[in-house]
Amino acid sequence: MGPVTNNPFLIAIINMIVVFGVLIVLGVLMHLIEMVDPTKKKAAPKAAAPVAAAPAAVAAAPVVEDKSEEIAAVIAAAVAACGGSENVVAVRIAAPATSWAVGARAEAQTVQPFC
Amino acid sequence: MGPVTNNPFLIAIINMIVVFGVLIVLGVLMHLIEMVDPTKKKAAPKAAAPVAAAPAAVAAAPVVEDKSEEIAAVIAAAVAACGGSENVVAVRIAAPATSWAVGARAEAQTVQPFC
Amino acid sequence: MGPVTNNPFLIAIINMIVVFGVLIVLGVLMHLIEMVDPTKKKAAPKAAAPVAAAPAAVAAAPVVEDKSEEIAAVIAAAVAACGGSENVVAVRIAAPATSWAVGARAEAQTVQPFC
Amino acid sequence: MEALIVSLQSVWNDSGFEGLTSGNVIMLLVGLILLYMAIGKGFEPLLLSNIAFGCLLGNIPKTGFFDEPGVMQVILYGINHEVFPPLIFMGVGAMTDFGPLLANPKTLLLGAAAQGGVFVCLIGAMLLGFDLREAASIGIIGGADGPTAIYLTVKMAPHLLGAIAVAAYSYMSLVPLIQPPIMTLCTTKKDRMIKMDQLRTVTKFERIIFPIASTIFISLLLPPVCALIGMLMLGNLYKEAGCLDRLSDTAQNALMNIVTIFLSVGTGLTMEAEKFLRYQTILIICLGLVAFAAGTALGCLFGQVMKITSGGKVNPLIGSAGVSAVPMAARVSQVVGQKANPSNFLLMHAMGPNVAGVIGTAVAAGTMLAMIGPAGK
Amino acid sequence: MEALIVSLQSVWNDSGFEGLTSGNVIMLLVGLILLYMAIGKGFEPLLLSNIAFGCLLGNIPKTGFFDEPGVMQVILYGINHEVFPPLIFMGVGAMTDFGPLLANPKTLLLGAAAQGGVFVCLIGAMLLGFDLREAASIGIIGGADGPTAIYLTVKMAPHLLGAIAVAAYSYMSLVPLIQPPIMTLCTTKKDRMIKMDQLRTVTKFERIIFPIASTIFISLLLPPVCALIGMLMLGNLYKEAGCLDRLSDTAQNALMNIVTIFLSVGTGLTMEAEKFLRYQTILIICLGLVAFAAGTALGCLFGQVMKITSGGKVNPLIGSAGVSAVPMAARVSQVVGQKANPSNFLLMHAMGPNVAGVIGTAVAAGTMLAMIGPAGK
Amino acid sequence: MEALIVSLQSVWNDSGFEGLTSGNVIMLLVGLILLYMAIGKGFEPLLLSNIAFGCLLGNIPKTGFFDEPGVMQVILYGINHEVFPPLIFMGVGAMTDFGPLLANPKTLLLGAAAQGGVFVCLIGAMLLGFDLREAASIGIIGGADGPTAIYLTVKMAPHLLGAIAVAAYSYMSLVPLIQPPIMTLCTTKKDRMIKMDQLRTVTKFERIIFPIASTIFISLLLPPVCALIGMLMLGNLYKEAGCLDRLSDTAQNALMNIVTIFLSVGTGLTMEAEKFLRYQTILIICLGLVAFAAGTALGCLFGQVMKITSGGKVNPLIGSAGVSAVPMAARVSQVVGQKANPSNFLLMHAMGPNVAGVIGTAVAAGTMLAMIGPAGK
Ligand code: NA
Ligand code: NA
Ligand code: NA
Repeated sequence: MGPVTNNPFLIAIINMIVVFGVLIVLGVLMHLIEMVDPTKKKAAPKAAAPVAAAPAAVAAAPVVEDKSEEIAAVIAAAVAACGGSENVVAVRIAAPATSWAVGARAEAQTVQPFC
Repeated sequence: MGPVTNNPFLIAIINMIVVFGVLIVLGVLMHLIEMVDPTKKKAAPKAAAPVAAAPAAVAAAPVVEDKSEEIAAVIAAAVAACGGSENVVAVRIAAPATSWAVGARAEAQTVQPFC
Repeated sequence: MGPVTNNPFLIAIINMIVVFGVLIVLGVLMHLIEMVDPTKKKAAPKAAAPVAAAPAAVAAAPVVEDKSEEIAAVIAAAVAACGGSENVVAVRIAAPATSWAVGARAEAQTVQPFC
Repeated sequence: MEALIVSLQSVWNDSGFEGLTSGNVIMLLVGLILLYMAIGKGFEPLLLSNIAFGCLLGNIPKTGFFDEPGVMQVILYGINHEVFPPLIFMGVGAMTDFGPLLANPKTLLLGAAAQGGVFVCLIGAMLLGFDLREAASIGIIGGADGPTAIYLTVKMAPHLLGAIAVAAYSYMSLVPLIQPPIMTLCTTKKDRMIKMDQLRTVTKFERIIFPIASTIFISLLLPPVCALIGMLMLGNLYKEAGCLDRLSDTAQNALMNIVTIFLSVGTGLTMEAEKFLRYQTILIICLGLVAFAAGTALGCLFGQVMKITSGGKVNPLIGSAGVSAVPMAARVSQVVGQKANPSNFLLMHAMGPNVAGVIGTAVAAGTMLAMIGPAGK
Repeated sequence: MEALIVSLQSVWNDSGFEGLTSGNVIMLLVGLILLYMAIGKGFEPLLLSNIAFGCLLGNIPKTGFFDEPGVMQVILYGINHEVFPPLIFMGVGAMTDFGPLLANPKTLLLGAAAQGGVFVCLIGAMLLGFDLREAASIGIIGGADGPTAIYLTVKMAPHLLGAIAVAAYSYMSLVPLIQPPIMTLCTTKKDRMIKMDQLRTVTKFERIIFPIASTIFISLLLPPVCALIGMLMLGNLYKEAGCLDRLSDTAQNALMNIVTIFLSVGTGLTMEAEKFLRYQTILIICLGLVAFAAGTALGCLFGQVMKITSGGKVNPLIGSAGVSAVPMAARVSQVVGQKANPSNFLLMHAMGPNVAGVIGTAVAAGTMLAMIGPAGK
Repeated sequence: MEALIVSLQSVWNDSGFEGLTSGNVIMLLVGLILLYMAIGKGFEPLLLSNIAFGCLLGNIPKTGFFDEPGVMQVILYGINHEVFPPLIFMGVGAMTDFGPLLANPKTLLLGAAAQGGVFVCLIGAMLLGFDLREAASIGIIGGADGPTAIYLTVKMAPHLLGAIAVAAYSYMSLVPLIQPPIMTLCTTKKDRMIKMDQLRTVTKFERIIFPIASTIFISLLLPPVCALIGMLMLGNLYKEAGCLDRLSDTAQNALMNIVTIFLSVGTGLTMEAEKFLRYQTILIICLGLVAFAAGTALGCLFGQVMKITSGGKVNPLIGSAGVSAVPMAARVSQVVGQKANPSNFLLMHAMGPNVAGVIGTAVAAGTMLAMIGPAGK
């Protein structure tokens, strides 16, 4: 089966129609998903934090990761309290990847999650 | 070659015989291994610890891993001494996976363990 | 096409000639690379450090990794200041592998470096 | 303008909407339900979510996944030739601690007894009209070992792969719901309160020799499962050797995760409407439940036997862990035991039958392959 | 002594110096230039450095890489049958945050508008004498998605793979140079200073349902890109599900890195002199630049439309991010916006069109495959 | 009852006990001995333990590993077509520091001289009646590079793969025992006490250009080893480029570990009784020892030459490191040197010949492939 047409303009137009069409349908889908969302709540107060934080994140290198923040804060506090604060450029907490590995190993004694 | 029999009860019986037979032989093997074990010692005192520890491990999330305990203890002590103790929920030590990576990199300067 | 010769001594001689020849050419290449190196500087003062450090590295287990030294130093200082120094055998910093993972995750919110 | 409409028409004609059968639609719904179960309800999400997503992809018409070379053909090759289950088992081995089993080899018998569920289910399936190879594949659901079930089904009755994989993984995740009532039925409160002696220490020597010796013995007796048992025990050797931690880590993480993705997406891809949407699928799901229940009950009953022969030192609750579903079944034993007696810690004791159940199921699969032979031979 | 000379002669005769064509030599130079660009200049080093190294290896004569089984044949199999691009897309999906898009679905339109560059380029290529399938493959450079470009090119015009991959990845890394002048041309300073409202929070429910729903819809409409879209969204599901972090990590790291190595080395291997050293390659590189520029301009212009229809609430700078090249294009929007108004933070707003551009390019590729069909069919 | 006995009989008939040859039994014992050496004695455990386990699995009858598709066939494909050694070399490259070699290129000659062991061994093998290709494969044991030895042997004399791999890895792990006496024999105490000047700093530029330039030169001269050298140097480029750390990490860890498992298990699988249990195996093991000893001696003697030509600035002990066996041989030089003079630090100086030995062995393999050609051609 050969192509339907060889006219590049026609191909371009049809393609743009399809691309717009598909993405518009996706947009409708998104609205539908939002509408049927059973978990929807007044999440506004929470929303403020991340957006406000974004600029800071853009400006500075990401120093501290999600869940590990507390720990990092504690270590940083300890370090600061001991008077060695200037050099703390980046306390890298073991990544989630690492913590899965830790978890995997911790469970490995008794656990086979795949079996 | 077709199956030997189509009688489901016969198949079930034979299979259970084989399964029990194989696992019993494995049990005998285990006893043999234990008997010939040249490293066997009066390990009883050591045995107590892990079993006693098991309940605790079940109850609480595994916070601190095997070899890294000392380090974690040190950090925790430092943190505690500095008065920031309440937040120390989980000091995750870089996992063994990580330490291999560290080791690999440390050796990489001069080492090709595969070659 | 069969082999050119079956005389083992001839094969050995030719091979050694080729091996020496190739490695000598590589040596020439290395000199050429060094000569054309646009980044070459009086790097002598820097050279001293690593070589002097080598013995120590051989003698002791590698405790602290490249870029993380500052952080480790800070933590160690904190720990020492708090009086728990004897047990600090090895402060393993999250390996580079980990930090890539961290970085990847940090970027993942907004970044697809492959796309 | 006409050309435009013709062209749009042709795009539509080549689309999957054209050619979408009602079977496909239902299978898409099945995929969505499985996704809900996996992610929403947490039923074995690592496996079921991929199976479900594979089911979605496999029921899109005109993708060419089944006839043109590409990534899905590579994945399907690994499914159709049982490449993936042994590699998963390598990771499982690297995560398995045979210590509690080595400390108390008698618990092997509980792992054997619980395989009874496999054969109860096999008998039921044959009585319901499945042929011998189908019945064997359905029975193995009762073994509660995903890789073994997939391995056997691909060899015996590949058209049932989707249904059997879904049933196996669903029930494995439902173990905490299925087992406790059966366990309380098979035991008295007094039984459940029995505290067991602490396990002896197992030496490194024993831990290293066991996987080697058992590989040789089981493989020689049942060559058809040599790949499964061999890889399981090789992974365990990585764990125990002390000098192979690099490989143990990779077998448990990078390799296992990659293979898990491929295995489960590929399993989902095989869920075609004409294979899955048959009343047999419902029978398979019912039989799977029977198998789990029977295995649990037989494990507990054999636990009762061991309680009596040991003079009351064995808590029969650990028998139910023999169905494998590691480590969930062992945790269920622990929880049920602790409910009867809060100072009761059965977890390590239940790990023995639990890992014995993995071996037992592989042995059962090997015996059926030896007796019945793979399909088409 | 004579035997020695004969033997040394035979080693030379079997060497690659014998048989090295001038084309090979030029391609070795091309490889070195690409390596310099990749490592020295930092142009998409993860991809381009491997493409360049593959180009070096592929232009050594007598290696047997193209006719004898071996590691390179395995890699070339994955290239020639589009095994790798969907796997890369799985990792991309696991790194992609559809949140900003879900928070503001209107930005999808910007991702659609920027695909105009693809078709501007396609038209140009056909006017310059490329056949339809070649023109489609060249056009897709404007989509700024490496895996999609490789996927389409292998299906449509495999002889152009090297040139198109090099052009695509080069321009993707040049986005920070190419886009800003066009963006300032298409916007007024006042436009660029517009601050946008903060995005609403997106729930986990939306994040999980979206990849599933979009997979089904796009795959049904355009089955030829089901592998791409399916894997992209499966990776995203790993990210969002909450219980699949193991798989998300592997998809982003071990698996993605391995596949990246194979994909890019394999792409480099296909850069034979007779395919690459043609004046068409220069046309392709020029057309690629046109495509990027046109996409950027069309995105910004559509951004102007949205600014007007929204009553001045949309900053048209985020339109340029619709070409994808995630996340660089979004960062460019941020930087250009911040230059005009230092308190302006467009990054999250630009991420919407940015990830929409990934979907848009896949849709464009699928439409072309549906309308035109793969080569040789 | 009779049916039961018939059925049990049939299970036995299908078992591997039936059909187990005395050769298999002996090979199982060989596997156990190798496992003991690998895990108990720590001889290259990462490789030898898997080879040994593969030897066990490969000598179970009726597994179908050699004739039915499955995971073992996938692994054997990678063995039989040299897919794995280049991938291992990629990881090796990512772990290799060519800095000491670049700082002192003269040490390349030591890496060349130590390859003499390869040809001493080749001559010996031919005198003992091995044919030319077998002798070449046996000789390469003296190169002390596992992947190169496997690569050459698969091409030249695949029936010797097991014996050669076992000999190569065993002796590589025995380097600390084999080398010191030979080194003291070839040097005086005064020689061993020589302290060497500290090495100059090597720039990043040199580190990046070297792998590229050497790939092009060696590949052009010896195309049959382009895959090996190319991957080694690509891995090294990942290490040195600075912007490819992701790929360096994967090449060293996930990918390397996966390929190591497959390579070594697959090598073990090829150890069939009829190939391995021949008196030639004993000859191979003896010849391998000769090769290591000769390489060590020739390295040290060439070190003496360099000591004289350099006016006593070169410690001849670093010559023994030219056999490669990275980094063990370099450490042996360090230890022996420090014993003679506690303030002597030869490690970095010995790393030069050590990594030169890797290149030298690949060159020797390429020369033999160019002169002799692969089997069956
Ligand atoms: Na089981
Ligand atoms: Na795009
Ligand atoms: Na060597």
